[in-house]
Amino acid sequence: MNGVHDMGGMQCFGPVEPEPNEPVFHSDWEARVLALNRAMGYARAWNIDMSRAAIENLPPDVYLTRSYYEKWALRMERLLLDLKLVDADEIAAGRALRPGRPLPRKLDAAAVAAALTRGSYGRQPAAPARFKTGDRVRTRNINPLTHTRLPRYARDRVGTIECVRGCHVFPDLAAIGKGENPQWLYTLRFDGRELWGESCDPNLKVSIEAFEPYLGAI
Amino acid sequence: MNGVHDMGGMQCFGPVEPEPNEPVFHSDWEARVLALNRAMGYARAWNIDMSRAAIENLPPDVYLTRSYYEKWALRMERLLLDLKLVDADEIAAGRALRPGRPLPRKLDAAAVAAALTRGSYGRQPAAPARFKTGDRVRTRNINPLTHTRLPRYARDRVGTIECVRGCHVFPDLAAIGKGENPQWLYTLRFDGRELWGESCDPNLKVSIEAFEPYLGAI
Amino acid sequence: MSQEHADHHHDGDHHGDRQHHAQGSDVSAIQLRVRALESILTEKGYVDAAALDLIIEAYETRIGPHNGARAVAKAWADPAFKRALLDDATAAVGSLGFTSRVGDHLVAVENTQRIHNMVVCTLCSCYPWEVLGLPPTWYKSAPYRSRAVIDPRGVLAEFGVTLPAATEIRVWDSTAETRFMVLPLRPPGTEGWSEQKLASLVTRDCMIGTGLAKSGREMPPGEIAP
Amino acid sequence: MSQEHADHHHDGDHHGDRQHHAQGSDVSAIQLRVRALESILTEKGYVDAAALDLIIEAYETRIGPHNGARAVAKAWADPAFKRALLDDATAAVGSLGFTSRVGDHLVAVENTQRIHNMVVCTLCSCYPWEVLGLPPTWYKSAPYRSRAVIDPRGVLAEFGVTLPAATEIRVWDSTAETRFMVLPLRPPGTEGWSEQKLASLVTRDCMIGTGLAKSGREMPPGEIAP
Repeated sequence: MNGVHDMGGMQCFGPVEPEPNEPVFHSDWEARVLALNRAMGYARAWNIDMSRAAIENLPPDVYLTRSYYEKWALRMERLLLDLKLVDADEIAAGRALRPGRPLPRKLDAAAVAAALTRGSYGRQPAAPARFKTGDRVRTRNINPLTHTRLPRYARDRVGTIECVRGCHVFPDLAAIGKGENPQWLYTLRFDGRELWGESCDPNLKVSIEAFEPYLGAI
Repeated sequence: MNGVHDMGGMQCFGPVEPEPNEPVFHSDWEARVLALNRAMGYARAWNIDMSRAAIENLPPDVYLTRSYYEKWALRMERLLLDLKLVDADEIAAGRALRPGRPLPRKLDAAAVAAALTRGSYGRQPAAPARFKTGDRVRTRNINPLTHTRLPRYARDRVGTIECVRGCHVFPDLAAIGKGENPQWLYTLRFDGRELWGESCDPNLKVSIEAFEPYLGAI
Repeated sequence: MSQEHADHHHDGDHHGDRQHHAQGSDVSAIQLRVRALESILTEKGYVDAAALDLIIEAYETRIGPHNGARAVAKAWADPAFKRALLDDATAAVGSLGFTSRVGDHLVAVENTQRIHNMVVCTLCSCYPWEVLGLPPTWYKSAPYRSRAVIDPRGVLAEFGVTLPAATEIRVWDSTAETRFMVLPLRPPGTEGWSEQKLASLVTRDCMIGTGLAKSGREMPPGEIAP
Repeated sequence: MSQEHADHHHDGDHHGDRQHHAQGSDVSAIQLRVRALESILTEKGYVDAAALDLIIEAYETRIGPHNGARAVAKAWADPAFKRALLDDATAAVGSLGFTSRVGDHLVAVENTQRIHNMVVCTLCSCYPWEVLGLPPTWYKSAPYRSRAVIDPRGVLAEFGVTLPAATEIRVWDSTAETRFMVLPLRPPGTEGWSEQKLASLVTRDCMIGTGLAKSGREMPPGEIAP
């Protein structure tokens, strides 16, 4: 979906403002939201692509004005409701009104160490990689209504394959519950002028991580 | 400026919701804002491109959440302050604290009929038009930090000149107070697939009104 | 909590653009703000309250889609005027003597069995005020401005309009001072109708391209536009 | 009114992304909302409060940029480890035995005199948590996510970093599960320093690419990282 989350190239948001000595969390509730997200992810209630899609589906003004962890909380409520893991009357009541549904796993204290290790998204390839390092490719111009990881600024642009990263879970389909459909993943490097035109800094190079279905031959 | 105002192609804003029997104005203050804008425009306090740029410079969340006429009011305050026609202490006080500065004209009751006629933006050309109907051209990939009327979705795209509209005030420079710099204006028609990729409806054609500096030969 | 939840997060409830009109306490805040602005501008001698009143009165009473409808009806009824309108809408509409005279750069685009035209302004809300009056809120809204150029058939469906897949949808993005109005298809069964009666079939939306002219058969016998 | 004006509309005061953290009455609303959510999820048996506590404790105390700094310092001090890090950062960092073990797909990119690397996630906020901890708010903010790919030198200037025009700026947009950390340039004058002392020069920002490692000369004699 072409949404406000797809921010690359926007110029309207003002300066970057680092916060000196920023704490890990600004409030306890932020920490709880983070931990709840990790626990539900460990439980395999949803996959990471579904959770990214859910945050992108927040209304644009909510996306732009709410804090990071507040968006996580809103996104979690949405996913819980959509997946029927929690019902609307329970959200309204602020407590469970019926037992939970079975989930593949539950994060208990003993599993925390394992849960803190990031999972692997590499998968066995079904076919050889179509491109190799050094190949020139053009990204496709796609505008799906659903989740994609090909940003607008990098669509229909010619770049050079810098690295073949292996075969990974394909977010565009995983996000909509259509399975992992592993695809080859490449680091694709663009000249800044290819992205932003002739007046761009000639010494800018930008890469994206591009799944093979995003790519065509020149 | 690549900003949230440049909305063509976004898919995140939900359905269009027409309001049955919508009144001309929803509140009296909307009417006053409209009239104040017309009066200040007639007075030549600013040009139309400056006023468009000023609304684009509103913070993105303000742009997305405030009503149309509220944005007009905010934009007018901004312009009045920037052009030193009103001072901040006067906005704070809600009344004038010193006399106004001279403006080229003032809209009085007798001038209203003339003021309701839209001005002409056509100007004498300094050079012949570079392109003619039927020419294939590619729009440039420009990303100015200032105002432009070349939308992002139509940059670096090949289209066909459908009509030469004459030579018009060039908004990109007029908006930043650099004069009218008249430029040839064309209706440039794109195939939908050129804009949105191969899965686009083959029977979609979209045109923009494109100033000559936006265009290059293929 | 649940209400906020329901308001913000139901699928498809993208309310980012819902807040078309300031409401409740917002209304009083903006009312006061605009009133103060008018006071300042009046006191500084920049504006004249009587002129403001006249502008508002013109848009509330005399400048509106009935002007465009008159031009469309005349084009349907009078082949010479139709040619003139499509050739130079500024001059043709100017000849009709509306309150808000048309400046330069008005363009009329003709719907045919093969092509359906639709007008948008993706960058702001440019609109042919002189012939259609002030634009409706939906025309100025993010949903319309964003989707008209990428999914015009989806937008048309939200207006209840479905066109054959073979019909070309021609979207005009008003990125300069050119202003567009659509000359809609004349409904069948209206042969011999007066211009005034024809004008009653011409809606604002059909001149933007998000609607079709009303069917002649929908008209109760004898009814004409005000 | 004037305050609102000043807040919202001063030139450059694009506050769209300023509201990094809910404040005031918002805090209590979101606090209650999150507390309710945790109650529901606990009561339904989906989560275990003790496990949540342990996760938070790990991110507050053990998972942070000091881990990445250790890897950088080791790479500076140990050419074999540097080669291993650049060849397979997942394996190399994994050998250091951090609390949050590195999953697959960690990539270290090396700054040189010719190339300066910078990491962003334009679509969300992907970040190498295992080596850098949770990302700072600015990394997740709209200003950084939007401008890092189109104006990285402008962004660097906001961090006080100015690089020669001839230096290539290489921006890595983390659009998949690959995670990037920057191996910054080793500051001059640090020959013979211990890994621990070197690590004290390695800031979080220099591993994201929005900063440079601290100068060895800035260090008071004998000071080392905690």
